[in-house]
Amino acid sequence: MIKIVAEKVRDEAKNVRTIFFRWDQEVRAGQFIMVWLPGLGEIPMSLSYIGTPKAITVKAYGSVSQALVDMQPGQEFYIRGPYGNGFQIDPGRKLLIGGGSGMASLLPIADSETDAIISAKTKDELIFTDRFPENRIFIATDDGSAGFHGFPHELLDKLDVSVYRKIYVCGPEPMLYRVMQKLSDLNASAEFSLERTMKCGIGICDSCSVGGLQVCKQGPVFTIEQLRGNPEFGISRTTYSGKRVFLNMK
Amino acid sequence: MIKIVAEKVRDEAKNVRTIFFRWDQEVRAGQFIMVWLPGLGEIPMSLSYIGTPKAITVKAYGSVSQALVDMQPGQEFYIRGPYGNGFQIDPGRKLLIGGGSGMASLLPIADSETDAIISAKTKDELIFTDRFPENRIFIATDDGSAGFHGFPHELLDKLDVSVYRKIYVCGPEPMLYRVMQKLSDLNASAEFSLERTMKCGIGICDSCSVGGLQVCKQGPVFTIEQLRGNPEFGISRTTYSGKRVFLNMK
Amino acid sequence: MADLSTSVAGIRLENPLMLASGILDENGYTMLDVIANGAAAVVTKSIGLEERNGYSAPIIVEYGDSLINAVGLSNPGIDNFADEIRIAKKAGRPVIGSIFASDAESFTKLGMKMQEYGCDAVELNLSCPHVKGFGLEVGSDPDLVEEIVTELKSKIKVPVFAKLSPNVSDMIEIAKAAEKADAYVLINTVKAMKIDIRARSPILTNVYGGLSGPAIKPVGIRYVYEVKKETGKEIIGVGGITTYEDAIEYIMAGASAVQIGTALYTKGKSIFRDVASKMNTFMDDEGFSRIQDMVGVAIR
Amino acid sequence: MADLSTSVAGIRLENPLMLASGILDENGYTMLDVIANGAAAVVTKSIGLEERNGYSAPIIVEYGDSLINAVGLSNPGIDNFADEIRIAKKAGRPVIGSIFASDAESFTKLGMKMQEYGCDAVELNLSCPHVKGFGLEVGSDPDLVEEIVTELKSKIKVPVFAKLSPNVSDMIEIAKAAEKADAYVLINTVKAMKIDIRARSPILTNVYGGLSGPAIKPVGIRYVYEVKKETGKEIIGVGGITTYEDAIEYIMAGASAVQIGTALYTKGKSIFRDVASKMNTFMDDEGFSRIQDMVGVAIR
Ligand SMILES: Cc1cc2nc3c(=O)[nH]c(=O)nc-3n(C[C@H](O)[C@H](O)[C@H](O)COP(=O)(O)OP(=O)(O)OC[C@H]3O[C@@H](n4cnc5c(N)ncnc54)[C@H](O)[C@@H]3O)c2cc1C
Ligand SMILES: Cc1cc2nc3c(=O)[nH]c(=O)nc-3n(C[C@H](O)[C@H](O)[C@H](O)COP(=O)(O)OP(=O)(O)OC[C@H]3O[C@@H](n4cnc5c(N)ncnc54)[C@H](O)[C@@H]3O)c2cc1C
Ligand SMILES: Cc1cc2nc3c(=O)[nH]c(=O)nc-3n(C[C@H](O)[C@H](O)[C@H](O)COP(=O)(O)O)c2cc1C
Ligand SMILES: Cc1cc2nc3c(=O)[nH]c(=O)nc-3n(C[C@H](O)[C@H](O)[C@H](O)COP(=O)(O)O)c2cc1C
Ligand code: FES
Ligand code: FES
Repeated sequence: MIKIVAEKVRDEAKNVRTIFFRWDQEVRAGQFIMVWLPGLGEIPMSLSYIGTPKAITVKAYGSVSQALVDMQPGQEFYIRGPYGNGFQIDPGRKLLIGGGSGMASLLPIADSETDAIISAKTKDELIFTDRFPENRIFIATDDGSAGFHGFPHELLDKLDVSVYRKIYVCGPEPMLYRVMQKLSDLNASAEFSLERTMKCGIGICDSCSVGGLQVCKQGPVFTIEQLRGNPEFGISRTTYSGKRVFLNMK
Repeated sequence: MIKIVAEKVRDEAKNVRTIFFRWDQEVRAGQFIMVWLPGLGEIPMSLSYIGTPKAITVKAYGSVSQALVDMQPGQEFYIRGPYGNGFQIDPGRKLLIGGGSGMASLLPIADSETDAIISAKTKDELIFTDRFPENRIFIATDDGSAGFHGFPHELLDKLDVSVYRKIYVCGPEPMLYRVMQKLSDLNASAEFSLERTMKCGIGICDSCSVGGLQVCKQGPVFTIEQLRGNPEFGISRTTYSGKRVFLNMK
Repeated sequence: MADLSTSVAGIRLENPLMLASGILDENGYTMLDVIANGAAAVVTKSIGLEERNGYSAPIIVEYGDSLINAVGLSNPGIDNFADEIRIAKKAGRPVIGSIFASDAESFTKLGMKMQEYGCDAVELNLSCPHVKGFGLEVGSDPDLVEEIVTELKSKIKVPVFAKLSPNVSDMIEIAKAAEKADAYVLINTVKAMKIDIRARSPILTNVYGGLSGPAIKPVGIRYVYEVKKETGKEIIGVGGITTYEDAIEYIMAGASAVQIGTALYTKGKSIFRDVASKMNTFMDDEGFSRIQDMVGVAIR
Repeated sequence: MADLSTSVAGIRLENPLMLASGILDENGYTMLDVIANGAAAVVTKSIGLEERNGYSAPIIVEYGDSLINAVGLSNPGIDNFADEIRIAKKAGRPVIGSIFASDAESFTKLGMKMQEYGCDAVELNLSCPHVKGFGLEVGSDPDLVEEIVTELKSKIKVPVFAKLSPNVSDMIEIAKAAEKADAYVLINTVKAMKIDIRARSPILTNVYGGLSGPAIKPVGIRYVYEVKKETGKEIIGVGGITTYEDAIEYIMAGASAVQIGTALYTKGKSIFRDVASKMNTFMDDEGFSRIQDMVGVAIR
């Protein structure tokens, strides 16, 4: 494990904090790390900044992520990685579609040619809206408290996606699935970063698998072609015990 | 272990055979290998040729070396290595002093500026005399059956060793010891390749040690300065069991 | 071209390489993919009677090319596992159901279910080193092992493999207790642990785990050799196999087939095809025409 | 600057690093040189009553940075060993005499001789995995272990260390049998072997040997941790220590001092000075002022 000291923290939204730290390691956009808090547990986290300093942006769900959100500068945590493949960045105009903390892994891609759809359940949970110029950002909230009232795949109907060389998507699987269906219809070039239960992070425990692919090793980023026709994506997944549960999306 | 196939053999003297083989490995003059004959045993051997092909030159003593001397082209053996430090070759005129099979490790040093004292108990046991032009070779036999009648250190009295930039010596320890004493008196620059009981070849079993130095790892080549004053060189050694025995040279 | 096909306990294998239990085999689709990558058979994750979450992460420590794991026998429970086997079976290759329990009755229930689900054999995990009441605690008691194997053999038709632990003084004694099994699987992981010196703490949530990968290969070879020499029974070798040389070393020590686990971490799923193709070249070079000709040739 | 000095069983050590038995310690001059390179103490090769040649070569196999050895307890016999200890003692640092035998009486004879020769402690090799009738065969019998330790302790004044084997089902049981010893030394090598697939033969003349080096470190850590937690006794940790991190990992697992063997193959004798200096830096960085402050801090 690599010992890391939090250098700076920044609150992004309610229960969402970015933790900046030094780590002398080459990382590609879309890769993730396993973060260990001794005595508490270990969870996967995307890197939201991959230069110097690096950062993770954490939304509190359970005990480990809550402890990270409560972290103060000078406090320590332990990491291993980087893991996973990362995004394949092509030059040209890009669109990012991020749902909730999913924006974290997309942020490192953003450049002057990048537009972003940032979505969340409600206004308070939107993050990184200040990282894009106003004319490059589209906001969607499930409850309509800010921007477009509805889900990102619905918002896509209002945009001309043909202007984008490639579209990068990260968020909860139901959102990814709907966006994938829409982009498939539109014949767009796209990559999706998936989140599934992860225990090992190194491709051996099978807890993160989606249709034979290990999200931690062959992913977390998959092309739209890899996901189209995948027998599990958007359909079912295995829980922490390995029990198959269905997403009931169709 | 590396599998080796004997390519060619050449008889050097009674019970002494050179076995040529291919081994794609950088080796320094003076380094050695451990040669394993499955079912028979494993013994250390200097490389007598270090280019392509490489070779070992074996004198039969016991069962393993006898089996090597009986080896025919096409037969297999197994090796590990190369081990040890090898000679530090300085440019300029060199003198080699080899006793018995000790000439094997010296042969790779020979170049157009090299003279050699080749010694053996008797004429039949002299090896490699054909590898040097006549005017560059001095022969000594214990029984006077060829060349100088006596030991190499005695023959040294007849030469002007001051013309040599460095002198390289390999042979039985009693011979090395006497040559060391002589060259010390003459203030010559010299390196000695030692042979002691070897079991591991990698510096851990302590069977080859001489005054705290491991012949297999810190040697087999030592400078005259390292040996002068060594509490064991020429004095005592440990046997296969680890029992100390005295050479009774003094 | 050498013939890589072989068989263990009457189960025909296209090549001697199987997926080891606990690695990429809790999801049927993953098992399908492992077979698509060249594995001749897959062994499922060890399944018990009840659903278990296992330990919370960290459940794994990377130790060079080796691993220390304490997954804690997480599994969906046998009743939830039928589907995964059905999916995996679509590949048309043998699927071996691994099971764990603490007594003969439970093992028998589990074995019967696995047979019913279509498994080609049942593998008894008598050897997990890090879960109290299961695995090693069962597998180091010769009387219990004998009872489990005898009972199960009397109830099911598919072959039974007994997977034994290296964490015992005398594996031969346990092997003999399990001699009614159709084959032995040797070895499970070696009990071990890792402390992070900066965190001043064991890393695994369970503190203790099992060492697998190259670190344990010389231990696995030793047990396969010794048990083959002593019992003559069919053995499936497992522990640290990462290259074709490792697989052949196990076979020459006495294994009729081998399993690969940890090397999926270093080499990915392509290891199966890669090792098989290099074994073929080796056999051609060395004049072996069938796997069987290599089994145990190194035994003295 | 942190204080690296420590003590085990009342023996003061300038730093916690000792030379392990069987590595560069059959010749007194070599032991002197190892101490000159920074070892705080040396343990001699295991010495028996009679002279033994041990096995003929190959006695060792290189396995990455690890080793498999079957030296076979070669030794000159206790009567021929006085000189080596006399030479080694010239360094003015502790010399620990390691001994092996098959019964209490012989162990006692050997221990008394070692004390007479000036050894600062006696280490009982109850754990060599590859010689019949000695080592492990003795060290896996709790009654015999108890008898040996009790008898020896009643006859000699210098501290007695019991070196235990990992090749047992239950080390705690053996440790308890040896509880009259002043400290435990954990662990000896793990029984293992290597086959050369082209030679189609085991490499070691003895077929079986003992695995040492990095491969066994996670196993050693586990035993030190477990035995320290269960018994609270002083422990000397050994097995795979190659870096300062490894040494500290053992100390945090519960070791009061450590021994280094196999790493002399990869790192040479300079390892002692190197590890000691880096331990010092680590302790300063992490705010530990004495070795004692780190002993067992990772135990939960
Ligand atoms: C590759 C990858 C990258 C990730 N990157 C990030 C990131 O950059 N930022 C970030 O905040 N999170 C990220 N996550 C998700 C993060 O790992 C989980 O939120 C975390 O594991 C929760 O752990 P916990 O112990 O805090 O919660 P737990 O105690 O495990 O869970 C508490 C509750 O929250 C629920 N829960 C947990 N995770 C999620 C989730 N993702 N969505 C909805 N409900 C959930 C659980 O089901 C449970 O009911 C990533 C996940 C993956 C696989
Ligand atoms: C670094 C090194 C390099 C060597 N290079 C060469 C080489 O290039 N060519 C070569 O022929 N030998 C070389 N030797 C010596 C060779 O290793 C031994 O001859 C060999 O170990 C004998 O093994 P064996 O099993 O055949 O004989 P064993 O069965 O071990 O011995 C048979 C008998 O011969 C005696 N004997 C063994 N070796 C010697 C010896 N060196 N001198 C005198 N008596 C001996 C033994 O004491 C015994 O009585 C080298 C040794 C070392 C340490
Ligand atoms: C992450 C992990 C999980 C494992 N789970 C199981 C299991 O559920 N049942 C079992 O019998 N063995 C299990 N094992 C042991 C392996 O099947 C195998 O015996 C061991 O890892 C040695 O093989 P390897 O070195 O190829 O991994 C597991 C091993 C690992 C690394
Ligand atoms: C070549 C060799 C010889 C050994 N001989 C002995 C011995 O005589 N007595 C003993 O108690 N342990 C012996 N050991 C075991 C070591 O002392 C040590 O317990 C083991 O090697 C683990 O430590 P390491 O990984 O640092 O080598 C030997 C180990 C090796 C590698
Ligand atoms: S998290 Fe274990 S396989 Fe992906
Ligand atoms: S031969 Fe073992 S130390 Fe030199």
